[in-house]
Amino acid sequence: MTSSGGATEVGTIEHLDRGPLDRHEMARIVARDIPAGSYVNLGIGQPTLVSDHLDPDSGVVLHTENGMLGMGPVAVGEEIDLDLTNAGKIPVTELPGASYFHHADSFAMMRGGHLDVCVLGAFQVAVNGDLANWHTGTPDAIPAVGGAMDLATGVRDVYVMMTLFAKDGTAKLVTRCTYPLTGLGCVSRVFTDHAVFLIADGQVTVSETFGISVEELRSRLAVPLLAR
Amino acid sequence: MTSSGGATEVGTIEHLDRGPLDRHEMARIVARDIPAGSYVNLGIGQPTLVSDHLDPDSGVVLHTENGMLGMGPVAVGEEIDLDLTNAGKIPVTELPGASYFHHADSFAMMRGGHLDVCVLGAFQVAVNGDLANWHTGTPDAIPAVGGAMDLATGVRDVYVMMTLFAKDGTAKLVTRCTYPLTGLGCVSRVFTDHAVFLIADGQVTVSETFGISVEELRSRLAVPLLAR
Amino acid sequence: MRVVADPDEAVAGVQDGATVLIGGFGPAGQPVALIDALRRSGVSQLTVVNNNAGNGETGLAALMAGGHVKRIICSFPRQSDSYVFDGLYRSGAIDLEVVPQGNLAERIRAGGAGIGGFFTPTGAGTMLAEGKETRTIDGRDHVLEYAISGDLALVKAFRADRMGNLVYRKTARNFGPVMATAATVTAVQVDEVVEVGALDPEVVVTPGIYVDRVVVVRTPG
Amino acid sequence: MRVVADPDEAVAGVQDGATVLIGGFGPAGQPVALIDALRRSGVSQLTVVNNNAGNGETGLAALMAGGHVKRIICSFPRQSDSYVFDGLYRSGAIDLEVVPQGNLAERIRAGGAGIGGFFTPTGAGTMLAEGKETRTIDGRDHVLEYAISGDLALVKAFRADRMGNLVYRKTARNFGPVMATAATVTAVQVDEVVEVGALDPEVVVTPGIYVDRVVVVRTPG
Repeated sequence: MTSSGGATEVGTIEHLDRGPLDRHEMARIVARDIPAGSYVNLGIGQPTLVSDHLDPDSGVVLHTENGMLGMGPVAVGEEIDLDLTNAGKIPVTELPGASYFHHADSFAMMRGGHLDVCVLGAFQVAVNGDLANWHTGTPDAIPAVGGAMDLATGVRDVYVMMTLFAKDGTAKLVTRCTYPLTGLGCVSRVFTDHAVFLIADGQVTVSETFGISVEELRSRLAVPLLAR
Repeated sequence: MTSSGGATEVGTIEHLDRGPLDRHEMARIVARDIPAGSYVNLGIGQPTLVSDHLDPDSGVVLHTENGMLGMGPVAVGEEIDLDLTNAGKIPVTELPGASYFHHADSFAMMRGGHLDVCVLGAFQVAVNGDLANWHTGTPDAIPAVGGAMDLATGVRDVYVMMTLFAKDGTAKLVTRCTYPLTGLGCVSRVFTDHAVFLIADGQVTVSETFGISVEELRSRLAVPLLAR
Repeated sequence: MRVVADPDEAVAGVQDGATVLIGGFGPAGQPVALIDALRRSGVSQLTVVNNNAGNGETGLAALMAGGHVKRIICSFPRQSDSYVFDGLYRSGAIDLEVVPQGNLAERIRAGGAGIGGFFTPTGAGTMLAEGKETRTIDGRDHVLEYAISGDLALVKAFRADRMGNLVYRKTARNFGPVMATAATVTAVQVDEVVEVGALDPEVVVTPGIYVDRVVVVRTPG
Repeated sequence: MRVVADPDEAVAGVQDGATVLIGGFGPAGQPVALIDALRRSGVSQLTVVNNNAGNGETGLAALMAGGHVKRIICSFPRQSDSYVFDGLYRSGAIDLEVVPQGNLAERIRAGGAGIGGFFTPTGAGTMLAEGKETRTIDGRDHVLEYAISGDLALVKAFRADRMGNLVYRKTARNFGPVMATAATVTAVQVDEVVEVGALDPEVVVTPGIYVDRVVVVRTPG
């Protein structure tokens, strides 16, 4: 590990030999960090890849906000049933022990803090845990929020999975979100292609890097980074 | 019919040959006035007698607030199942087309205005439709409201079934309730041993009398009575 | 409750300016035949409550394209194929109220349950709470949201009995059970109608008290 | 979710001063074995949320008689055989909060659903609204009621699978499904536990996510 100052920073793992991660590798890292037995919601888009990397014996149960616990893998061939889809409207399957419920009950489950973990994409995450992932803020954009605010607000641990830098090179881990917020102070962990960040008490700790050192990360981000 | 003044009061039926009614006769009159196809809640106590007089072909469906639609008659002998009771905690039966639901859903059904009629007992009913049926107002009484306020507030037509006079001879149809209220302006029809009263727009109309004339009723009640 | 002959009869009587709750989340639970009948009715100035704002050129998109809708309340209008809505919205021909999905479901539930409004943490501190009353309860910021009720609800269920009791299939359940409770008239399209007594009382999801009209529309395939 | 060996293990860890949600409406759905275990645990200063305030000298009445309860939130404490409560209440040994039954159920639902509070018409203008915030919404008076959550919920269900999914029997369902959602720890007594996959996903009433501990208590007879 790298130390930038006098503080003892034991425990940050720098994988200088691999990285940046592709989205499948990121999904694997996210899956690894989800505690066994958790009830988990995977946001639409990249986060759905996480399900491919969950250990079937981990007892993780997937929730889909359109009204189901115990969601199985994406349906293929004969399995496809248009009455059984995930939040991305993609046909999925049902695992033993599943249950169905209506939308108000499903969002009550989310809002009430019963889900352990959700994994969401993001435009920006701030050091205070603020999340921006629903609106680019451009004046002519059509606002569309779906269940993003419900997940950000209701789920106990909000994980974000995103590239660390936008296509134009700007960092998505920021001091303060400039895009419209989805939820305030909600994000606890950020999985990126370059590093995994833990957010707590307004501070960001790097727990793991991929193909980059903590020192170099510090040089590329405006956000103060602790190592551990 | 009796006319007490210049106003035309066509339609009030005076049954001078029968009455006052006993509680079974009152229950029969209440049952007669429940529109076919109604969803109905019968309060605990005397109102449960109404079910004995409902025409099975009327399509009336009984609701019990502990979580059921399609309640059948009181259970006897082998039918008794302690998991199937009415709001008075008496074992009842299930009719074809019944459904079960939890308490929050059951009271949502009531509060949301989906029940057509409920029949409640009362201590007092006022000319403005105010109902007092849950608390005698004595300082040392233990307050116990149950579902009375939910029924009074939520059900579209609140029928009251009561004796017109208390044991001490005081009238229970009053200008203004002196007992603590259950619901405000909610009662639309009052079935008593002496008469049936319709309440609307702050006025009481006698629709039917039993063993007493409208004229005599007027002499015994402080409430202005219209005939029709 | 009446079993009616066709979808047109199921939506009969809806007035211009009505608020219509339309179930479905993507294709699952979308009452397509009822939406088409609503369009054929020629009604105008509708406020539509749906999770989305139409896809392609059928169903809700066709209803909007036909000029029947003046306002939509939804959580997620922008989709890859929501171009009909996109055009109408950008031209100012249709108003949009965006509501977080859970607040939308809860507002409809409140409409059916006689709850006037509720304090929800979802959306607090975001631009979707702008102009709304907020309150800190137990140290947490909440936004006051009001109930939504409809004049008409269009719901797709799997099976109804002749008293209107409904069961749904899998995630097609979605908004149906709450929307059925929150409208003056609830019209339901089902795959089949069964006799009274054929549904287990323990598994009824929508009791018949909430259902006014049922029409059988066989799902292809 | 754990299937535990006995009711004592199901209630283990409850702290003095805890709020305990107890299901049941009369005998139907009353988790007698769990209530008895709670009493045996010796815990004190409990706030109990139940529809009633005990009957005879068993179950909740015994819990109160044993001095474990300092406060009860219920809708209907006064019954023909509620003499244990009556005596404790009149002597000032127990506090009482009376809530209209539907507001009670809705407050518990709100606790489970993350709703901070809600405006309900029930009780508006009555003495049960005294001191509470009121508001006119759509021309109707409403009272603001706040959510109720518990540290522990005691629920009786009919059958559980090994993931904690529950089904109930008839009107014994009553408060169980909402109380299960509203407590930090939900303990459930069931007639039997079945394997995962033995319950139809369409008919699960309480998903296993809400259930922490299950114990089999065979109903006599």
